[in-house]
Amino acid sequence: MEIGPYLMLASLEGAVTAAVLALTAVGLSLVFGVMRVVNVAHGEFFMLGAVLAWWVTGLIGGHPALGFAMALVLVPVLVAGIAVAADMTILKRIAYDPERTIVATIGILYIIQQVTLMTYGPEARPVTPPFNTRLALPWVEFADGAPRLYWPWGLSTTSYKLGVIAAAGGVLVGVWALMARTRIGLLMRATQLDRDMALAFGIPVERVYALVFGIGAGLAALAAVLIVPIQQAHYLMGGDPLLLSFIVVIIGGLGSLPGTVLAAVLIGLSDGIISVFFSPTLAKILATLLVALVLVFRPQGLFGARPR
Amino acid sequence: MTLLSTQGLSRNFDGLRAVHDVDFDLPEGQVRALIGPNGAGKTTFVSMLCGRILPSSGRVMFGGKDISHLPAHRRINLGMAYTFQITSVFANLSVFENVALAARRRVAGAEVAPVVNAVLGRVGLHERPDQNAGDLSYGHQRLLEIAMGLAQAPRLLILDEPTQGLTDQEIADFKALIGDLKATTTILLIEHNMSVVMEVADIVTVLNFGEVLAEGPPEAVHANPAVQAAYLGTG
Amino acid sequence: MLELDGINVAYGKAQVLRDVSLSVAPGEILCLLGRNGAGKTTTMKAIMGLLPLMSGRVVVNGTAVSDLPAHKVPAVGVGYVPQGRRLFGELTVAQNLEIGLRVRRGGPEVLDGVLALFPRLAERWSQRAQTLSGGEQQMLATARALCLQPSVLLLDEPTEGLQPSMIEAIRQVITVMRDRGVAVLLVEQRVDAVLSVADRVAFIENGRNLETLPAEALRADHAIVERHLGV
Amino acid sequence: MRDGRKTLGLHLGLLALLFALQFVLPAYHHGNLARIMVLAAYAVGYNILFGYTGLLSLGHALFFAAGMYGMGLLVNQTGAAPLAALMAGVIAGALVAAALGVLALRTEGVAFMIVTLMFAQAGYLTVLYFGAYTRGDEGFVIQQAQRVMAGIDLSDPSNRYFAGLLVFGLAMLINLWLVRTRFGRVLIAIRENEERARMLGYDVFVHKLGAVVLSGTISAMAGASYGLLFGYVGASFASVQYSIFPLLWVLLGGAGTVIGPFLGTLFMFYLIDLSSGLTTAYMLIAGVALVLLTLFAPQGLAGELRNRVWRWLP
Amino acid sequence: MTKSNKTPTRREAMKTLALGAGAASLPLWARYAGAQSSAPIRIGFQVHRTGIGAAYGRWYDRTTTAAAALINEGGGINGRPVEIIAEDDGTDPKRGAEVVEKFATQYNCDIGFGTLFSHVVIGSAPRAGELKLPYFVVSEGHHVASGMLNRYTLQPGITDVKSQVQAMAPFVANTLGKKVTMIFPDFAFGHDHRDYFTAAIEAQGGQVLEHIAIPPTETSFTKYFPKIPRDTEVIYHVMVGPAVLTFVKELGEFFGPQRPEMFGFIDSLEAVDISSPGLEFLEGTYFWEGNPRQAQADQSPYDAFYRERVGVDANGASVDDARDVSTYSHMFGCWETLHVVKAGMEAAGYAGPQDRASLIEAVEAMTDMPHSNAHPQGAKLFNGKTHQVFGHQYITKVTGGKLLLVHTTSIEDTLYPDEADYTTQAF
Repeated sequence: MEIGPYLMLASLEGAVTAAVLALTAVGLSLVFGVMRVVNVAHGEFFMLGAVLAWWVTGLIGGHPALGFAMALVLVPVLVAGIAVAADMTILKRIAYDPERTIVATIGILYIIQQVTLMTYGPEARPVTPPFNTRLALPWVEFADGAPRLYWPWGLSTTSYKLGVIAAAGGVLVGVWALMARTRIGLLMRATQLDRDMALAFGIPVERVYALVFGIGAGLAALAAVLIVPIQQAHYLMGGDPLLLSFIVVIIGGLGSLPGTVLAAVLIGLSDGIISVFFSPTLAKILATLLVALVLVFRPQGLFGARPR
Repeated sequence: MTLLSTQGLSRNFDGLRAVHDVDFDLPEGQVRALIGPNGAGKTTFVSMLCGRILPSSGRVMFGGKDISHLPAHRRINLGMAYTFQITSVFANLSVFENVALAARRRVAGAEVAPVVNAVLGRVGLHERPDQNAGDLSYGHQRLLEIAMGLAQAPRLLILDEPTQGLTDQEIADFKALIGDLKATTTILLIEHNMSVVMEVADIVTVLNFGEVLAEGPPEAVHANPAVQAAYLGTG
Repeated sequence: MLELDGINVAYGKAQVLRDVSLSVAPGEILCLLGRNGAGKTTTMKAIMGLLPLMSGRVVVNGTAVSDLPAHKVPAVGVGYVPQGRRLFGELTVAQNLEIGLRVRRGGPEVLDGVLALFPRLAERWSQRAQTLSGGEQQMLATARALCLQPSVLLLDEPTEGLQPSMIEAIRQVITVMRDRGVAVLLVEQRVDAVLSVADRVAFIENGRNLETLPAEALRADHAIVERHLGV
Repeated sequence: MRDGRKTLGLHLGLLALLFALQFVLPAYHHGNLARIMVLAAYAVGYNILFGYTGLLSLGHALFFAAGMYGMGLLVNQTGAAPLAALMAGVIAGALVAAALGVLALRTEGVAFMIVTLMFAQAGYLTVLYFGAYTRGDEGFVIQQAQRVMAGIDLSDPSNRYFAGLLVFGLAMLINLWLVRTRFGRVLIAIRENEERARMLGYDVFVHKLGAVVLSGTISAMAGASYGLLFGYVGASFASVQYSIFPLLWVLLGGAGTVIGPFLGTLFMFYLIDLSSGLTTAYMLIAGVALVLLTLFAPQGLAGELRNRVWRWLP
Repeated sequence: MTKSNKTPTRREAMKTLALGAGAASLPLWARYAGAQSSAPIRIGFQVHRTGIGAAYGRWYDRTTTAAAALINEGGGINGRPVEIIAEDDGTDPKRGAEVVEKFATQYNCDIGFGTLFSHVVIGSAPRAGELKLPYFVVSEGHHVASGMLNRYTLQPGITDVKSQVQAMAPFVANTLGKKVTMIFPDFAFGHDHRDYFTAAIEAQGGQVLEHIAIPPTETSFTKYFPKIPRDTEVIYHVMVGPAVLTFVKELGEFFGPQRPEMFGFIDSLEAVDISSPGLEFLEGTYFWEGNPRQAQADQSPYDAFYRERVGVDANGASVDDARDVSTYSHMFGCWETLHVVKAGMEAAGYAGPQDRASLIEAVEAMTDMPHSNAHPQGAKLFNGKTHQVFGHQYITKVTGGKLLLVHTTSIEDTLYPDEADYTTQAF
């Protein structure tokens, strides 16, 4: 394929990755920003989202869109509930101590993974997309000095992939509105900025923490519901989103939601675009080193303020 | 001979002029007190001397050498010692180990223990070498800070509010300690307690709004109405 | 009415407050004086429930707030202006005040009352708190506490680092609050700033409170202050 | 210093106990303990950076694998003698650690975690990328004939046990020695209060770099030994899991204690081994155990021991 | 799942032995029972219950359980019942080696058996060799025949990947096209495909235009497909792991209506329902199958018997759940290997661990394995020197949503010169 259409295809694919990654990472970023804890189990909430989406869509007959819509609503809530329970029974009791939280969430990770394996099994299972049409895409070429459209071989996407990008964008706007425009968002931000002062002004910090942990997990689950018609639900699928979300959150600058979204777009796109120019594994190595070096030379992240 | 001097030393934080264009000279062997109201820039100023904060502009000279671009640990190794304003001891380590860490800058092996014990004796902490530093009272933690400064046997000892939280007796002992040290060490002291300043300082420098307001012998400075106004806020 | 009854507080293993007892009556300004590290700020935090008590009680208007979780303390009517202001820096003036109002569900009339005391804040309404000047930040910190219509007001070094004109403005607000029947607990290092407003002065040293005297007595005999603070 | 003698007594006692155990243990546990000792040496290496210097790395698999592949590729590609290959593995680990340290130490906190993680991930992918030599994920075998060092067959159970003991003993004694040196004391000081250590005139960067290199070298020694003793070199040892394991072992055993890494490794190994015999849901048991430990023994096993019984434990 | 995980206890096995005589010939049973101790033969079964191989592990477990039950019904081995001792290896080489050690020293197993993923095999085999535990793997990797392992490791139940791949080349070149683009995972298994197929297709006068190696753990693939050259006549694809379905779907979406011919290894769809949403475009494409999952029109009685005993329906799914598709192209290896073990033990007069060497010698001495209930996948030829078995390979075409057989390779197609001779190694 010529370089132009190839880049466009890689960008489109990157955009889907970025959309889902942005949702997952924003969830992690919220937890990280407000609660100052590293949630190693975040990827498992993502996985639970995918697995539950398979389960919920299986409950309902009729048009696939029906079950999918149901999953879209129900699954994030279910996963958020599980996360809130984990927060209240475990994290709260260890007072959100950073190191202990890492161990505890690794424990939660093992528990969720094993329970999923025992109930759902080891297979990768598909969910039917609510809609899915292959859309061939045009490209411009110059023939005899005049631009003209043509349809290059292989340049295409699907309506569902575009739908995922749009849906993720919508949800991100919603999260932004929640944080910036609502009373509860105000309380969350206040808690993030100064926990003690939040307490001193009557903000029930523990409840805010439980809520944030739930919303964070719910966003990861929502991202998984969106991706599961493209990738299948599998009990080990949580590892990659966890690693990538971490990278995105750090690159974006701790606790900065716009930074997180931008970083997700950058990482999602760079992975695809670098793969245009190098052999796939080498591209992965280079992309990984690139991210590491960005952090080495800008430790506060691309969009974080440099601490004095 | 001038041990330490600064030329046009300035530091801004987000538009706030914490320290502005300070020229400062400290001769070898002097006890200098640096005073000024809260927020006058005293701690920022000494932080720039020892390299914790980089200046926005200006130079720092130490022992005739331009040290403006040296990292903090290199400056300390040239013979500066710094005690923190807020107690900053190693809370989970023993009192002995705290001082030993400082002493090991210049002695090693079997020589460490005698130095540490001697220093602890000088500040009056010799009875509790095994206690965790974090379990000491606030006043004792301040004494430990001073002990860590002493253990380095520095050419210049910078003490940031050393008598905060000390009892009257401890303050009296501290004054005597400074009297002892005078012979061997140049001392720069940030201090709120005027009785300490009046008794131990050779020269007092007054900072206000990041600039040198007055400088001179303690009595003269104390009598200076501008200083009174700034320091006691009665203007 | 604020009462501290023999409270003991530790940071980790180091005990910071020992048997501190105080009381502040409505319409009274009690000033807590002591050197850095004596335990003044710790006393404030202990009242707010931000540090656990080892023993003792804190009672506000008959409610033992020391038995409540920290976030329920302000709703009893305790407004806190912490040292260093500690505003929610990324939030706007309006949002900072909204958080204060929320505590006791104060309506627009409460906000109007507070803004009447600090008209400057109305001009800075949608500015982010961290972009305000030092004096404005202190106003906002005070206003935020007043938004919860406190019957007890805690102020920790409210004049630190401020210009004289700003200090005067803050002092007037404190006086207004006292006149409205608020019990004010004020921590200050600058004695002169204290003596002109305080009704009584309590000295604290090494975590213990020493004598509590009427401010009159200190104004008459400055030596008492020097004895305790060594200035 | 009576504590010094107690310390030495305890740790030499542990080594003596481990030495004696080989004569009484049933074959299976004998073999397990040999493994555990080599892995515990890895944990000891990790602990020098995490427990003593306060730097949480998520990239130690890179060092473990550097040692393992440094050794294994030399043996496999050039037929080098095991001892030389072992040394090469250790040196490879030291070099990789130095390079990573210079870069990663520009960051701190969570960024340090992520940077080390990324470099280790790049290392893992590199192993796959050079599949022609490494056989990628599949790995390769170090044949029994190539595992004879100075006439000693390392595949023999008692030789292997002894070698494992040697590796672990060496790592532990280095650690014990470290905490008594000025360098080690400064590392602890940096962990406790970095700014204060700097203002005592210590070059914090150089000390941290030294800790990364020492930690990486010991990890590489464990990796090289593991490959040599158990005859297999594979990419799974370079994967992120093998960066998380030492963290878990150390946290469980007690960060910043000399004996903790061994206890944690032993505990985790048998937790999985025993529960895996009882049920297929052993991960569930491991997960629950981790959660319970964080709730009730937050300092890890040795840390709790130090808090409650042996205050002198280093 | 619990049911299939259950391993027969000794008492149950004895009961089966006693009651199940109807299925077995009494004289056979009587002969062995009289001659030998009746303590069970313990077979350590290293199973991928967790980790990346878990989907395969589950079916390996079912097949093994079914084969062991059949053998026990038939009187066991040398009159002794077979006891399967299964332990999870987490699909991890380190744990795999530990599990082998546990079989040898803790459970006193007679042999170790059943491993699929090649890194687990390679990680475990050195230990098996040191512990002198016969280790029968079912992994289709070329590592046994390459000589990398040791005399105690054997693969008598399934053809290795090198054979499979080279046997495909004539069909691909002659039926589908000579210009091939290969897409494979970028690790050892994929490299085997790359190396052996490239050589084999060149021998057929074809050429590989492009090798596209996909990094492991990759979850989205479209971005790599533009590397496929325009003049490609055949896409050769093989992928493993949980993302296989995504891979195949995205391949379809990439090409849309004008795709080249496609030839895939069924690994890309093992345990996946061919009628899953998004796979419609596979209609008319070809697959290598180790053992056709669809019961063919001319199904052998042996396949029917095997299918019934394991509990697989005509579409290759579980009889209990039509959505639960088996790993049919690999799992037969467990069944056949257990039968080879039985034959070997009986030939060697195996009585206990002291006879392990004779067991290996007995297996090494095997050559022809006829198509039978013991070898339902087809006839096989065992090479005692390389410890590797060779058998027929199948090519099926997706026709009306079913995988229908279009070509069966000969055993000769799979043969290549020996690369090792384990029989020269000392025990």
